[in-house]
Parts: sequence; C-alpha cells; structure tokens
Amino acid sequence: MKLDVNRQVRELDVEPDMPLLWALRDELDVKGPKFGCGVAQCGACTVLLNGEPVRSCSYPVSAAVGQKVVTIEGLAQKDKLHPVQQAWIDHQVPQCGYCQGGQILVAVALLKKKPKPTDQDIDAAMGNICRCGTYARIRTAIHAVAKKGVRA
Amino acid sequence: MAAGVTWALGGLPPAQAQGMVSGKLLGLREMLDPIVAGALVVRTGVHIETVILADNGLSVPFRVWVDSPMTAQDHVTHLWLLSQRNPVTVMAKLHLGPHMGRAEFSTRLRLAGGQQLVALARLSSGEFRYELADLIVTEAGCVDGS
Amino acid sequence: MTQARFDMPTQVRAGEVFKLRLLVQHPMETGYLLDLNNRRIARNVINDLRCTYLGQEVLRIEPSSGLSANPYVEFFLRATQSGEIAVDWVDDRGERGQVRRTLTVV
Amino acid sequence: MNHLETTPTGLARRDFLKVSATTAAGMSLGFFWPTQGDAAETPKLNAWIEIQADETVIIRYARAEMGQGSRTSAPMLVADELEADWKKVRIEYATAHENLRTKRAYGDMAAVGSRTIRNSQEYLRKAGATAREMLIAAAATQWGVPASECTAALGKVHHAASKRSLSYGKLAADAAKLEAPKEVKLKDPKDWKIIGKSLPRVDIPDIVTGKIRYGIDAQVPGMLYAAVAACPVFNGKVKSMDASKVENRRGIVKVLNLGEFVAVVANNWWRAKEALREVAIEWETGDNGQLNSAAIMASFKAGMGQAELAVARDDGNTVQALASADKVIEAEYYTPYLAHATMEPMVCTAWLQGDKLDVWTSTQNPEGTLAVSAATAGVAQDKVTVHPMQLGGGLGRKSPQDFTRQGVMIAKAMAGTPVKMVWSREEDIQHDLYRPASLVRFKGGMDKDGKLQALHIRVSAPSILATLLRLPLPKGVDGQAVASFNDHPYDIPHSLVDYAQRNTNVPVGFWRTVGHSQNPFMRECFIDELALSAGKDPLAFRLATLGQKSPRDVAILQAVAKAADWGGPLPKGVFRGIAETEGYGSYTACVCEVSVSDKGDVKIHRVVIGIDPGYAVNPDNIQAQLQGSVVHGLSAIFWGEMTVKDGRIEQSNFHDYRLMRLNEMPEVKTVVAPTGGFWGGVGEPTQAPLAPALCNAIFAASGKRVRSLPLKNHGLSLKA
Repeated sequence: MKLDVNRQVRELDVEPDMPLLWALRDELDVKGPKFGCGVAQCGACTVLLNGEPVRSCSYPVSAAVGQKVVTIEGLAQKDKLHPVQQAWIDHQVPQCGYCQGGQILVAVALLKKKPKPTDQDIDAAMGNICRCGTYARIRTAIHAVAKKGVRA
Repeated sequence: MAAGVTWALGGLPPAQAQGMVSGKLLGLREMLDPIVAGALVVRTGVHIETVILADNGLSVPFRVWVDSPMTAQDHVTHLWLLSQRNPVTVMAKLHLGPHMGRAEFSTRLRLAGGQQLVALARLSSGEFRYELADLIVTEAGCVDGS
Repeated sequence: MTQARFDMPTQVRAGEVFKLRLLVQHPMETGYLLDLNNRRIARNVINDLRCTYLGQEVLRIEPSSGLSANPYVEFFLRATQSGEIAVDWVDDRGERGQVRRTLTVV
Repeated sequence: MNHLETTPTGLARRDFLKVSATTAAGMSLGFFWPTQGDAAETPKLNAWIEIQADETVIIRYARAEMGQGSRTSAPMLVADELEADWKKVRIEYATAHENLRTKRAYGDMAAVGSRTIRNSQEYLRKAGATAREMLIAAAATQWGVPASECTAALGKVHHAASKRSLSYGKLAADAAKLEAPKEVKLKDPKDWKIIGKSLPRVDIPDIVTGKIRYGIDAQVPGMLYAAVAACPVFNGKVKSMDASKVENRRGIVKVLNLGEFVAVVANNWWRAKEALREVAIEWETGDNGQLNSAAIMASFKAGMGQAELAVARDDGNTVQALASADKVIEAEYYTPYLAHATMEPMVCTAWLQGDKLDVWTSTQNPEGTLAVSAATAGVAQDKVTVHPMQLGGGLGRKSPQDFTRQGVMIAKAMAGTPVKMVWSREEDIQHDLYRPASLVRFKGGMDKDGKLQALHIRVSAPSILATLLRLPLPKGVDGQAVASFNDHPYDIPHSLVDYAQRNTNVPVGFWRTVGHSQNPFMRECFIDELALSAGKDPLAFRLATLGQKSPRDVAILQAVAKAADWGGPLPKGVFRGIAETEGYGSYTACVCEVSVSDKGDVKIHRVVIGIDPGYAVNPDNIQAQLQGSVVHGLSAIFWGEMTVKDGRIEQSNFHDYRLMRLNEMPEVKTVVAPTGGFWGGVGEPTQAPLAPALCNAIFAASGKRVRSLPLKNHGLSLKA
C-alpha cells in the first residue's frame, strides 16, 4: 500500500490491521509518534490525518491510505517552525518531551478550527496525558499563538 | 618518613557521602591491623582482577593471585579478602599450602556498596603483602543523600 | 544436603597444576534481612570449606557473609599422584556438603 | 606508627586519594584525560571542556536528561566560571564507557535523588574556573604580561592596560598544553552571569521538531523487535510455553523462553506483541499467588504492635512525656503503593557482536546499565557501549536495571542481531518497582498552653533498601521509610520515631520524591490536627513549633504564606490549607485554596507552591518543576493506588491507573525563593508539600479529615 507521510509518498507492505503507529515507527522509521499505552488513552502517538488528530496506536494503517499523514517531523515547513512549535520554545513547554509531539499536533488542529480558543475550548481539545505536568504552559503557549494571530 | 602515607589512610570520607547507608568506611589500617598486628605490610606481588563497575553488590566477580613459587620453602600460607564497607570486614580467610601449585583464588563477593577491596597475603616467611582495588557500585535509586 | 557443581579434570600429568571450580547452591544468608513475616533471617553462611588431596588438607576457606549467595570458588592444585580429591563444607546450621572425585595422574 | 609501609613508589597514598574522589565526588574529577589518540583533536582543557577554533565551546554533561532540565543547568555552572559566551556553548553527552576508560573523569553519572546540581556543582564550577585560568595564562604568556592583569569575559581574555584581547578559540590550543592550576578561586555568587538566569533548555528545539531520540527510538540496521511477558504474579517463573500457534506467523522470528520471562522476537513490534498474546504460557507461581491488599494491610497493622522496633530518632523521653501530657492526640495514616508509569515504557535495544555489546536504552543510571549489560552478556566492561538517549520520563523507575537485563538476555539469545525490546504499558504497570505503601501512627502530646511537647511516630512499611538493594540497614532503619519524620524540623523536646520493617512480595523501588512523597502528607496533616486541637491557626502553630531552630523552614513557609495572602479574604466557600517540608537539601511549602461541594467535588481554586533550593541555577526550569510536580502529585493524591489480588497488581493501563489531564489543571502560582549559601535539589522535593496542603484545605472546607490516599476512596473527586 501507499501512504502519504509528511508530504512524501511511501510504499509499504504490511497487514491492513497493523496500527498506523507501528507502520510509521517500525516500517518507515518515522519515530515522532510515540508509543504510550497502545489503547488510545494517552495520545503520545497522535498524528494528523488530513489535519485531524488521530491516536495512531489504535488506527489501522489501511484506513490512512489516501489521507495526508502529518507527524511532528512534518509540521515545520522546510526550516521554518510552525507557530505552535515556536510558541512551545518561547514558553519552554516541554519537560521530558515524550508526549509533546502529540500535544503540539492537537494544538495545531485546535487552532486551525478555532484561531482564538477559549480556556474551555483548550480543555475540551487537549486531552493527551503529560506525565511531567506541562499543562499550564501548554495552555499559555496556545493562547500566545492565538494572540499573535498567526495563521496556524 | 612514611608519616604522610600513614595519615592518608585514616582520612577516608564517611560512607554517607555516597548516599549509601551501610555504615562507615574503614581506613586501610583499620582493615589490616587486626590481622598483621604490627608486622610490616608491603604493597607488592599481589594482584587483583575485578570489575570496575557493578550495578549492585550482590555478586561481584573477584580474582586474586600472588607472586609465589608455592614451594615448601616459599609459599603463601594465608590470604584474606577484606572489605572497607561491609559489616563484616573479612569476606573470606584462606589457608593455603604448597600443594596448590599456584597462589590464585577466584570467587564472587557480596558488597554493601562501592568501596576499596583489599587482598592481603601472608607468606611462609611471615611477610605480609597486599593489593587494593576500587569498585564502584552505581547508584540504583533516589536515595536522599542530604 | 546442599547441591553443588564441581568441575576438575579427571586425568592430569604428574606435576601439572590444574584448576578446580565449585559452585554450591546456598543462600549465604547475611543475618541482616527480614523475612515476609518480619522475622530476622538468621545468618547462615558456609563458614568452612576445605579441600583434601590424598588425605591431606590443601586449602581451607573460612567465608563470611561477604561471599555471594550460591558461592563460587576457583583454585588450583599441583598433581603428585593418583588419589581422591574431596571438598567438604559446613554452614552455620551445621549442614554439611561434600564432593569426591578420583584424580588419575599419568 | 610506621608499621604500615608501602612500596617505594608510594602508590598507596594515591590510591586512597582516588577513593575519596569516587566516594565523595572529589575535587579531582574531570582533570584526568588520557593522551593517546587525542593529539589531533580539538583542544581539551579538561574532560568537561573543549574549545574549537571557531569559538564553539563544547561542555560535556554526564547525566541523563528526563525532563528535569539538568542537561542545561549543569553546563551553566561550567560556563559561568569559564566566562564563556553561552551562545557559543554546545552541550554533548559524556558516556559511561568514556567514564570507564578515563577512570571516572566524569564522576557519578546517575540522575537520581535530585542530586545532579547539588552533588556536582563544585567540581563542575572548578572545571570551568580551571579552564578559565589556563586560558588567561595562555594569553598572558603570549602578551608577556602578568596573568593577574588579565581578565576573562564572554569568551575572551582581555588585558585592559594594553587594550588587547584574544578569543578563547585562538587561545585554546596553547591553554590545553598548560598544566591545570591546583587551586582555583570560585566566583562570588554576586558575580555570576549565567547561573541564576532563566535560560532556555537546550533540548527543547529538538523536542518540538520531533528530532530528539529517546531510548525507544533507537534505530540499528537489521534490528528486530521484542515484546515480553513476565509472570504477572510476582517472583513467578515460566513453567512451560507453547508457541506453535504463532511460530509460523508473518514476521515472527523467534519465541524465547528465558526462564523468568517469555520474549517474542519479530520484525515489527506490533507483530511481536500480537503473537505474544497467543503464546500459551504456564507460570510457576508457588505460594506467591496468595497475596492480596488485605493481607498486606494486616501485616502493616501487625507491625504497629510488634515488640521489636528499629529506632530512627529518640530525643528526650517521649513515652514519659506523652504519659504526662495535658492532652494526647492520636491518628493513623496510610499511603498506598504507586506505579511510576513514565510515558515512555521500559525499553532496551541491545546488539551483541562477538565480545562487543552495544546498548541503547533510557536509563537514569548509565554506569549501572553498562555493568548489568556486561554481566548479563558475559562480556568485558570495556567492550560495552551505552549510547546516551533522552528519557521519556524517569521518575526513579529507570535507575534499577531489571529491564536492561531483560533486553541483553534477549540480545544474547539472538547473538549477532540487534533487538529492540519494548514493554507494553500493561507490562510496565504490572512489573514496576512500586512506591511502597506505608502505615503510620502518630501520637502528639500537648501541654496546657497548647504547645506540642512530644511526638511519637511509628512507621510500618516495606524497606526499599533492604529488599531492592539488599543493603544491611544501620540499626534496622530504612532512612527512606522514615524520611521527614527522623529529621522533622519542629523544635520540641521529645521525639520518638520507630520503624517496623514489613516487606511483602510486591517489589518496591524509588518513586519520584521517595519517602518524601508520602511522609510529609502524614506529618503535615497531623500537625494540622494538633493545631486544631490547640485552637491555633495552622500557620501560626507551625511557626511557633518550628521556633528558632529551623530558620530555612520558617523562611519558605513565610514566603509561600505571603504569596498566598494567608489570612486574607477568600470568596465564600473557599478555604486554605498549608504545609511545609524539607528534603533533598531544599525547603518547600504550599498553600492550597479549595472548595468542596456536598457531593464531594473538590475544586482547587489555586495552588501556591514554593521552594528554597539555596541557589536557583535556572529559575524558569525550577518553576516548571514546581508546576509539573503539582500535576504529578495530584494524580497520585486523587487516584493513585495499586491494589494486589492473587499475588499480582490489579491495575494495567491508564484506564484504571488514572493520570491527570489538562482540563483538571488548577491555577498554580510558583515561588522560587533562593536564600543562598547552600545547594538543594529540585526535581523531587517540589511535590512533597502539595498533598498535606491540599488535604488540610479539604478539611478546612468540609470538616473531613482525610488520613489515607487516594481521595477517590473518600468519595472525593477532582472538579475540573
């Protein structure tokens, strides 16, 4: 099957029910999406499918065929960071960083839908687990992107 | 003249420095005195082979050998494996004889943390010889060393 | 009786120095730990291990809690004549163990 | 006196000096560098510092980075003394094999015990200062002026009188040839230029772009993947295994029975994990399958009444003082077992090629990884390379090396082929080394003025040191089990702390903040009970009981109380609680503001939490740790509990081991209040005062005194 990952079409031959996460990580060497729980609880494996966040540990690879898969590695355009990535640096959001690829992608999707999200919008959208507890800074960084009014 | 050496032996830091809680570290003199009782001890002719790092002290490979022809006239009579930190300093005492042909012994030690190990040999001449080895037991946990 | 693995050549040349290896299955209890019922596990170590060759004691080891559980010892002997090699040990509880081998010297 | 002779070379003395270096984090660390093969490379001023001709300053960092931020703040200590231009600094990992080769030039490498800064600050600053003096000396020689007339700043040496300067990049080669000065003067804290600044963490750019590599991301050509299952009943072993159902499946390379566990090796981890579910494994559990939570509690209760107890502290005559006290308050507190649940589960990639072994893993203890790897594979230590990787969280779980041993066992069975072992989340939750549960009984004796006179604290709990590290305990006391009791700062004449060691089959280990993760909750809640009984304000009662003996505890308590406007007005229905703790060389305090509904919904309106770490190396990072520890703490306080049934842990994944999410995050105000003069830890002590402050606030709001965690067992839930 053919998979569009980070604007590149990749060829792979795997079982259709293999989770997208393991097709990306172990077949295509795309390591940005992380394994956290395997049951769509934590969101460390989040990728964007046509701009929508999906927990790739529980999403069959065959269902992703024909859609645009974007992982954290594919977010920056060439060397230019996405505004959400820049805000994450400006506000020193990550601690261990393991969940942050997923957090950033969810924030990108949120800001695309709601360029000026309220706290309630952020609460509703940002459901990924961060064990280090960076939530306060995630909220601040999202508001900062919204305030700058950069098209996310 | 050997005063500098002698005093250096007593000044070892307390065990707490490494966050381990297994008692104090003995100085070389404290380890050797009960055995040699005032006799001359020379650091020569004894060799130790062990690991540099251990994840824990439960089973640490240790080999010691002494330069000796192991003849009836000239052989090693005793060998002590000594721990600077264990609750029991003498980990093993060996009685050897010329029949061994080679003054060599290997075993696995149980150690209460990182420390210096000493192998002390007594020769048939009555002379004592020793060697030291550093062993680091890595920190396995968030022991609050404060 | 404790279990043990003992390894030595069965046949050697006269005058040859050969290696003997012994692994004894024994907890070598230090006396510092508690069991699950909070009772102190009494010290129980092999406190004496000796090797005799042709009826003569050639090596005696007095271990303490400083040797690891399932103690391993490795040492050498010089072959003089054919005969029995025996290793005997006893722990703090008085339990004994032994191995016997016949060495052929050619 | 001179019966103890040495060889003519006098080696004995040097050897014993070396001991002090390894055991006491000695001064000479980092100044040994073997010369072979280094001649053509960049000038190394010492093990920590290299300066390239293009002015890049390479500073080495010897510990793990797991989100605590030390990979930035430890090199800041070097750079400050070096007078480096931080913009030119590049930080590289020192490795365990390099440490082994250089006879431990980098000292202790374990990132544990909130120790990275406080234990290495002296030798790191000295490394920087020594290199600075060498660069100054090189410039002075070139100019033919006394070194004392030269100064260093921002990567350059200046000679003011002649208005000359030379950059470090131009001086490094000459400086590296000089002998390092034996004595260097460290800067006065008021002259620090980098230490104390909130600098961005160096690893964050690679985190946000997904470039950073964690242990789980190791990629080796030809690598296979392993999923593992150990016996769910603790201490169980594999009795038999039938893999016939999966052996011929796509991608399955081998199914290994390794005695203690089963491993499926495949060409994709998902294939391995799916196949593992269908390997029929029979486990040998012996009697271990009998254990359950009730039996454990019964053992702790029995500990309370046992005849023989280890005494951890004995000031005055507590028993007598309690007998003659005007009033005695008693209470029993309990905290449960907890799992670490780092976001990245346990991983280990290992590749055994002949006598050479390469290991990629997420480890807090790289030297331990090296030692375990060598011993497990049966190769020499100098043939092992441990590749540094970022950790997806550590929390104390990744210091013991049980998982490395498993990974290397697999690699040994698959010799020649690199294999990446990854634990499932279920394996991680059920095969943790858990934060010990603990039962504690308090008795406090007050005089007629409501002043605390005597405190008896009895702890019944497992010992991590005795069971995990199997260390003999001095006088039978596990210092972690009684932490913050045996060293409580309250100025009272009679204190007795005794300890019943109660071990079970549940393996215990170091969980972030260790004993201070639970004991401060109990101590500071009980102090509140005493304050209430004395009719005093909780803050006033604490300040009075601390007295003059513990000025730093008083200082942080007052700083946080002030930041929280303790005693000031609050909206209707909102109440405050306060607590103060100390540990890991630092002092911490917290105020929580909560309201509690009739249904038991706990709304946290604000958390004010502060720390005095002596010196604050990177204040923004300390704030991040404070914020993060509130999240880590609240997850445990509201939901954290491992229960045992049939010899195994009942929880298995995040659905039944719940962690806090963003919508539940309360407002957190942080107070970083360094008073100077000492170096304290940060990563762990920050969470210690949260639980008692919160539970004291819940009491103030609802009249409900919570004496055990988690709160869900008291009908209390966290309101988002």
